[in-house]
Amino acid sequence: MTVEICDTPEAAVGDIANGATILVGGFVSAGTPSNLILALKRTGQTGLTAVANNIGLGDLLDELCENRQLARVIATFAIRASGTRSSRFEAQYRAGEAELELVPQGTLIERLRAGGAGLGGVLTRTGLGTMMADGKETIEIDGERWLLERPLRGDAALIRAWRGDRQGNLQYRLAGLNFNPVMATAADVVIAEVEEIVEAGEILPEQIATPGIYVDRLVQCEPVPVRWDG
Amino acid sequence: MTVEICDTPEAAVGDIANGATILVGGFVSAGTPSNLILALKRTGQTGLTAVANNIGLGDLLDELCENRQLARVIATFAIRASGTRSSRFEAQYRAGEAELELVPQGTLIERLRAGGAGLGGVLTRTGLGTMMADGKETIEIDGERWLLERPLRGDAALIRAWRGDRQGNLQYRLAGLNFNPVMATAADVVIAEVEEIVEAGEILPEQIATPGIYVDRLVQCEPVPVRWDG
Amino acid sequence: MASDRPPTGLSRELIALRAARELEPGSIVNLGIGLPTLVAGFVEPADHILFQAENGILGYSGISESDFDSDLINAGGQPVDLVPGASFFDTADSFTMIRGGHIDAAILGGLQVSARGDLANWYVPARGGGSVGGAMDLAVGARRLIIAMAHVTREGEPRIVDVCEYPLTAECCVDVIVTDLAVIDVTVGGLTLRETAPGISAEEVAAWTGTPLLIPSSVPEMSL
Amino acid sequence: MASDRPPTGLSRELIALRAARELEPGSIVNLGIGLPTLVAGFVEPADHILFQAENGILGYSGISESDFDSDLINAGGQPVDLVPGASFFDTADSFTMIRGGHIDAAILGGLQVSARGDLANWYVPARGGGSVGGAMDLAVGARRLIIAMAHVTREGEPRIVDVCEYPLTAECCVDVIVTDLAVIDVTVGGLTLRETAPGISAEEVAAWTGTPLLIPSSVPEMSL
Repeated sequence: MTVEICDTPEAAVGDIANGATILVGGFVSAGTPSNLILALKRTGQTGLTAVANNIGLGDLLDELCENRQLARVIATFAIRASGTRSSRFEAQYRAGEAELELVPQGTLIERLRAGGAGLGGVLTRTGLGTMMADGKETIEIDGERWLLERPLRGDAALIRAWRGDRQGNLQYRLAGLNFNPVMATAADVVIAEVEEIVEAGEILPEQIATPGIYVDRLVQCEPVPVRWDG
Repeated sequence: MTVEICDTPEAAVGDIANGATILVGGFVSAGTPSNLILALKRTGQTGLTAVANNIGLGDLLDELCENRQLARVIATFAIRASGTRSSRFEAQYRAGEAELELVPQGTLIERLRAGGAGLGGVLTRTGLGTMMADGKETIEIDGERWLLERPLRGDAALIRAWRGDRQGNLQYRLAGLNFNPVMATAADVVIAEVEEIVEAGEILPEQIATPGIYVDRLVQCEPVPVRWDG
Repeated sequence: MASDRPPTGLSRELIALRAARELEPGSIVNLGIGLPTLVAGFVEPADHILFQAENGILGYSGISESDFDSDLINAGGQPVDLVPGASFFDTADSFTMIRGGHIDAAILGGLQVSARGDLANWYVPARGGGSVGGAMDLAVGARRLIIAMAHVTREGEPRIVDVCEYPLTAECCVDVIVTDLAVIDVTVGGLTLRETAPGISAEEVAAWTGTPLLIPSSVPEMSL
Repeated sequence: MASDRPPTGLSRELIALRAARELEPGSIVNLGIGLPTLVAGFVEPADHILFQAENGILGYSGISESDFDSDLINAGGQPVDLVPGASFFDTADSFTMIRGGHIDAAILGGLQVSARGDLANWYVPARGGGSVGGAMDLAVGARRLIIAMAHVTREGEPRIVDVCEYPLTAECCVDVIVTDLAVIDVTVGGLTLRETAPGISAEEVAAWTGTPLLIPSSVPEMSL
């Protein structure tokens, strides 16, 4: 349960291995661990698989493509329907230099939840009768058909919260929750950037959305302003 | 989304049908909808199936056995290992007058969650190699065996929160959450007792653990003191 | 028909306005990215329609004109304002709402809709990869699915077709289609023209639709 | 052996104390109902052990002497006090913690433990029905499972047996057994006696155990 307070985001992400699978919290601009992503750009690991809601929607995850750090992306938004603005990831995907596994949002979060909660898989109707079901098992239960989706876990999770205490307990603000609390349960090493680190007890029990036992490292940094303009 | 404010707990539960399946929130004394349970005793429906964490542990659910209202109980705690004090339900269970389906706690909550979240079932290791797996399917995924457990829903849910607003949003206190928020997603009619009904906006967005869209009826009543002494 | 120019129907804003009229008072509604987002601006406050965004907000009133707060956005990344009684939750809880059938209606954009109500709206074969977001979950989970889209492509090809050529979002999921030219219901008997846009004839709608339309003897013009 | 009276070993409190010594500093621990609950009173505050209760509390310090608050109880219904940094969550999140492998150790009571570490602790055949609570999830999910129980039944029958006669909680789940007579590890080679209670010989432990015990050449007495 001991949480390590890191001085810099680079110190927090530096030992992530080449080839690791990283879960990256956030939803477009909300609750996005931009400092940790930029640190990873500087520490330079390659061959990474990133699991995130989106890439190239004003988020900084696309920055990791500048030095071709991402070998694979598992996401819900990745390639835009219109080609007026293209992300670095799109270019690498088209060039066959990076792989993409597109996953419906409700399935992505549930696969991560299964990974964190010790469940064997997800049984959903979402994706039945579509390309998403290609190559996947379906299971009939009481006459209804369900798509079996696999649990998903990361070697590391990069998440963002508003405040963290010295036991690693996290409080989020507004719509900053999104993927972060579930990702915190589903990785071997969980690294959180927060705006402020406070003493244990300052975040009230009812305000804690991620208990500190899930958090391994905490780093305090100013949020990086990000915004998607469509 | 319109929530009905009921004057009395009897008015809130009166139209539950004989033979209905009712989800009953709470965990021993915490977050237990005792007023709604006692109202159900007075309105007198019979042939009910009750889904609850416990029966006969200081909770008032056992009161419904006085007039043999429960035909079946799905619970995690039901029959105590020692016979020093016996509940009414135990007596009826032994006499073959009421059925019991015992379910591991983590499986019970996940079955309810699947029922509320539109998932086809639960794949868990819990119960494998035990009586709990008797007659149930197991599924092999990537070489590992998982027990398939069915989703669970109620015709009605009786839950308890601390405060409710006029849109039905609910705020819980301390360990009063337990089964209540998930049960609120998994029944056709959700009835909540609260200590206080306030205007919309008085419960802050971050404090709302059950959004009002899940709640059909709200009734304000003094909590009934309950306590289990083992 | 693709050689002619299609008639000029409703603007994007008027499609959104007409789609907004499909919503029942008191309903819980999810709006897709793009045109559907505009719907939030066209509902009557007295109707108490509550908008859900899959990133974890229930109860936003529309696009905000205030200072941008990066943590207060809808699923399209746009800043929103909240109504009293709004709440936040994580993505797992958001999709419990969506997949679990707790959303009364979703209004999504479309690339193609088929005669039996199949929807394709996440993958343009020429571009590959795709962006699905919450569309597949909304298509299977929302109690009523309303598609708001242009009746034909920029190249003049019908988007309402016998069978979708684009990869599906979900099968047999669409309840109603609102376009610049018409309101069309997906019924057990087939696609049924309910209303035409002002100045558009039922014959014109049929001509720019790529699959047979059932046309009642009297088809009213939309009142906007 | 059941005809003799078993030797007098540790009291319930001392079993709890000895079980508490099994806990690593900084670990997250769930305590079962009954004897295991007493363990909370025997940990060193400096060890920063954090107790989880399956009803949705992380960070309680022990049984409370304050006024009873019906919403602030452990999984056994007893009032508890909180430590700074404690948190509340619903049952779904509580079992994400438990089933997902986020609990370092669980201390549960036992009816029987078998030679290969099977546990039976939820169903007394003579009474039927059963009460399982979170025991099955803890048995499969906790990283380390410690059973704290009396070495023999009131009737003098061994609880540590070749094969459990009582219905199982889970197979091959127990790591260590702490009783009034001994500490026994479940190892790949079999059950191994690690320590004896003060005044109890290894031979006495073996005599009151219903399955072969591996007994190292030197077995220390517990230091309490």
